[in-house]
Amino acid sequence: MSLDDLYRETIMDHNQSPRNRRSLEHPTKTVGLLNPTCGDQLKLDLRVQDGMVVDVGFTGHGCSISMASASMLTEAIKGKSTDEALALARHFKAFLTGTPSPVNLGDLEALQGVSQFPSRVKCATLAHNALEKALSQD
Amino acid sequence: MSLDDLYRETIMDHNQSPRNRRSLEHPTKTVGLLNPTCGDQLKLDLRVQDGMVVDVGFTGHGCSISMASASMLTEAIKGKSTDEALALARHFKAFLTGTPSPVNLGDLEALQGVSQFPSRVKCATLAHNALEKALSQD
Amino acid sequence: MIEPLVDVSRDFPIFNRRINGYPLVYLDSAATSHKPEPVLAAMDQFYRHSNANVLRSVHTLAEEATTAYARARETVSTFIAATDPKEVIFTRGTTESLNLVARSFGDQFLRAGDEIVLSPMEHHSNLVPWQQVAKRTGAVLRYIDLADDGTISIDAVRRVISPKTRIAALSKISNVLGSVNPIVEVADLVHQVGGVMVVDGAQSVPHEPTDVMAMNADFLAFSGHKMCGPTGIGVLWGRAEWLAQMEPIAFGGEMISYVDREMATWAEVPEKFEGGTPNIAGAIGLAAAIDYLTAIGMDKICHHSQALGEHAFDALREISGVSVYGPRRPHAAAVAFTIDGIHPHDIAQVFDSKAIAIRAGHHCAQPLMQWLGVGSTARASFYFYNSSNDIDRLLDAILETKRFFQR
Amino acid sequence: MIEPLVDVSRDFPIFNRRINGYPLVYLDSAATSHKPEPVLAAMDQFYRHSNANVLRSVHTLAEEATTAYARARETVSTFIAATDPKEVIFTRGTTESLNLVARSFGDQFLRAGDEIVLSPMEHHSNLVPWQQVAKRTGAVLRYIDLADDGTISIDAVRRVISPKTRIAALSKISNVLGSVNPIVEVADLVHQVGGVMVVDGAQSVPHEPTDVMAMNADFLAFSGHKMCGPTGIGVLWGRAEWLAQMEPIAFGGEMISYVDREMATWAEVPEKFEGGTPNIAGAIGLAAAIDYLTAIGMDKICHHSQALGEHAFDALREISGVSVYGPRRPHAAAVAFTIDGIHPHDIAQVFDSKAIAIRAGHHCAQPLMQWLGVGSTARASFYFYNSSNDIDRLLDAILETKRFFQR
Ligand SMILES: Cc1ncc(COP(=O)(O)O)c(C=O)c1O
Ligand SMILES: Cc1ncc(COP(=O)(O)O)c(C=O)c1O
Repeated sequence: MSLDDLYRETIMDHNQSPRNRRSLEHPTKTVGLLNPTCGDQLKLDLRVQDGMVVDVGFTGHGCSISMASASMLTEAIKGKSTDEALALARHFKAFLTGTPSPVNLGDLEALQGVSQFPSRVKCATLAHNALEKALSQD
Repeated sequence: MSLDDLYRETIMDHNQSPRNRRSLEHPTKTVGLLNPTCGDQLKLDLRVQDGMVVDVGFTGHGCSISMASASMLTEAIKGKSTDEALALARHFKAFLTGTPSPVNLGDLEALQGVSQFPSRVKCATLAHNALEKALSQD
Repeated sequence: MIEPLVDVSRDFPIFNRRINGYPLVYLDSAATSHKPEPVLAAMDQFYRHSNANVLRSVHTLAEEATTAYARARETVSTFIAATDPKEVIFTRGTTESLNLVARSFGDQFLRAGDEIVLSPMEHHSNLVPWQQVAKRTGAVLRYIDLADDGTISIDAVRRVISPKTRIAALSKISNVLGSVNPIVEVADLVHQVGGVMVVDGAQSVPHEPTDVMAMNADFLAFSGHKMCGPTGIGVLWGRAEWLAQMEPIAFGGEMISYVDREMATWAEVPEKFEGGTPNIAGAIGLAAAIDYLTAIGMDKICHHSQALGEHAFDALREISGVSVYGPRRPHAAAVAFTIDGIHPHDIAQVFDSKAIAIRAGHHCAQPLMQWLGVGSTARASFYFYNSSNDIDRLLDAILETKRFFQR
Repeated sequence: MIEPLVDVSRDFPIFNRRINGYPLVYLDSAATSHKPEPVLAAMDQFYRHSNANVLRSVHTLAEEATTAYARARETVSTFIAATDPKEVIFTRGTTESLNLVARSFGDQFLRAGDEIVLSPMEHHSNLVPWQQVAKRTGAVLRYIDLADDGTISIDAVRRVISPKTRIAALSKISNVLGSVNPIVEVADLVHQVGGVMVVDGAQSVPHEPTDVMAMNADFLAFSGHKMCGPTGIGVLWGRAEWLAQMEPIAFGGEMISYVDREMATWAEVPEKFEGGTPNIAGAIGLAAAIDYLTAIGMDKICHHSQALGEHAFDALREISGVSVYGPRRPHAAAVAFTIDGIHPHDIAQVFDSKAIAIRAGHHCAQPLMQWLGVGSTARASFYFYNSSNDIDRLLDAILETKRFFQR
């Protein structure tokens, strides 16, 4: 597959201008995750009120795939219920193993090419794993 | 090589009628050795006086090669000086790796065929190793 | 007539060999099995086509190697009916697997006075690690009494299991007696008192269908090289809930998550227990061996192994001056015997002159030799490439050995 | 023009492969090397002709296998100029070797307050085992300060060595910086205070002549898979006087002498440290690899590796936006670099689309990444089958990567 199929415009865009790349002042949940293969780090801050993700931000460093994916995820879940957010993460992970998603993945669909590269799947799902971990804390 | 070349008459004879197969009443040196590969055991008793091996006996259990070799060795060193006994053990071990012995090995020469079977060399030299260990104790 | 289950000369190049002028009769598969063509081909193909380190790089070869290694883990997992491939840890073999449980689980969970239940027939690899962990922790070893034929009765197990039992470690099939131990029942008793069941499957996994859940085990250890796989690869399977709690015992490589100068945190299971570059080609070879065995059918292999073991047992018993050990029925693929007045090493030597390969010695089971009251035994062991013809040649060789040494 | 030292397409089948339409340019030998035909043939031949377990049986196959395994040990011993093959212990690889020293020697000889000297550039495998033994024994880690280019000066070593230094553990060649550490001098200082020198030779033994006595080492660890050998085999060399005193850490199989129900005694070195069936074919493959390397000539390999390393270093430095790490001269066969604003994973991905295999990540050296102030780097590494053409393709790919991400 060609590089352009992996690194789609949308990914390059999120990578160059990441959305929600900041720490929240008063997060209700915070999770830090490492990608042990490459040492990449991601911190996800969430503000959850009445079961809704009212704000979300991420910091850290990583490859274009992991940063773009985090940017896309934060954009997609802001204003959603935590259940919707979790479902999105689950569907996205299944999507990367070839299962079509029943819900609209938005920009995240641009990451489809990653499924060809098992080691990059870890990069593309780092933020989603952080989200799942954050929302399973109680 | 044929079985008859390995199991020479002399070996069969020593195996069936081992010489000096007994514990000494008042040994001056005693060494027990194990052949870890097969679990065989050998105990060698020596009575050394004024640098001479005045009596020697062995007990234990093992294959025909190890028992015959012990029998032959005890016969060969009885009445010899400890230096001569050690030299004999050394020359015999070298003989099994193909080095001709400068001293007469007596019946022990019948063990020549063992050199073809690396794992049996351990059997043939068990008594010799016990002798070396016993005479190096002080 | 019991026939081999495969076309031996096609699948196993080594059987085309002649030794001392005779075709090879290999009766030492309990020590190590031979390797069929597809296993050799799988490893060769890996090195020629996809060789790379795993888990490390993003290039194509590394992706292929990582995928092949992960698939090998899945193959093992399916073969032993594990619930999750993550429960499969690759080791060098049974010995390393058992040492890993003893050191990691044992050092962490054993307290002074806790009891470890063993049998006197255990291979040193399932015995000395427990002696050593007992020494380190103050735990105590309790040995199950064997019946006269070397078998283990549930009553004998009941007598040694107590509320202090924390671990029972038992072979599924004895490498000397050919006996089959009642793991499920022992595991039940152990679980009732809150202990864990460690199974040495070195001789069982190659010879019978394995289902770790049905077996009621907490840990299972086995070696690739005894089941048509290469040397240098083996498995520790453990229940996820235990593995998650256990500390690793070897450090470095891909088993870490975060490291700084002063401390480190660990990766998830199974990587946590696989520090350093693993035997990648070995895992791939083991998976090919499993595919090969599965194609034959583990049920058929089990039936064949037992048929040969029982046939050999019965035939050897008929020869005067020969003692055979272990139970008559069921009797698995290893038969230990002695001949009056002839040392096992000498038996093996005469056999070798006729190209019959058996093992002589204590079979890494000295406490069992002490129990049997012998220094060592001869042992013939079988696999699906053997036939009852091989047993006929074994019997002829015994007669010849007696003639040779009793002349 | 720096040419490969062998006929690559004849000796290394994998180089006949095309990836994404391009011929493979393999620049990841520091992770694992490729395997030449003679190594694959030696292992295949063993399985086809002499497969048996070692040290156990007296039959012909077992004698052949035992002899081949012993000869492999002698080959290793000669290759590193050890005084006695008994000093060579076969392990799975560098990681297991270093863990063995740390646990056996460390747990036995370290007391609270003793010091272990390390460098911040160590691979996790030569770092985390020492953190852990320090935790168990109360020993303390002391890190050598690196110079700006990542090198180690003797003065910096002097500052951390004290009468309390019991162990210094250092890589001979860094797998990231390509720097060559002054082992002989460090060993001298350590010996003066009564400590021992542990050398991580994972990157040096494949690339330069090794003489353990001249190196002044007490222990040396290395991996077969990085020097044309198979996966799953490695070596711990140790001085006989230390090995004789050390306790084994894995129990069972042929490492015992006597066992009863309550206690066990150990076999002699090296068996004492090799519990369980070893990776027999792996050892034979490693010996074949050593024969292959020796035929090329380790001096020539060393010269070639360094020539490529230095050429790559110089060429990369010329490219704007590229940072290269480690010293300029001498620079061994690994070159780490980053490109401003482009993550190493993304670099490796673009490279792979052109069939250029490099590694991106922390290279199992997180403390070094922390010292360098980067999360990860790209790394190109070389072996005698690489040429300066490969470096040309690397340079082209860097320009292309910059174009791709900076469009
Ligand atoms: C019952 C049993 N347990 C453990 C082992 C040890 O296996 P390995 O030498 O492959 O570690 C063996 C084989 O020798 C065995 O038969
Ligand atoms: C310097 C160094 N030490 C240790 C290791 C670990 O070697 P292995 O993974 O073969 O155990 C490596 C290779 O990854 C290395 O480069």
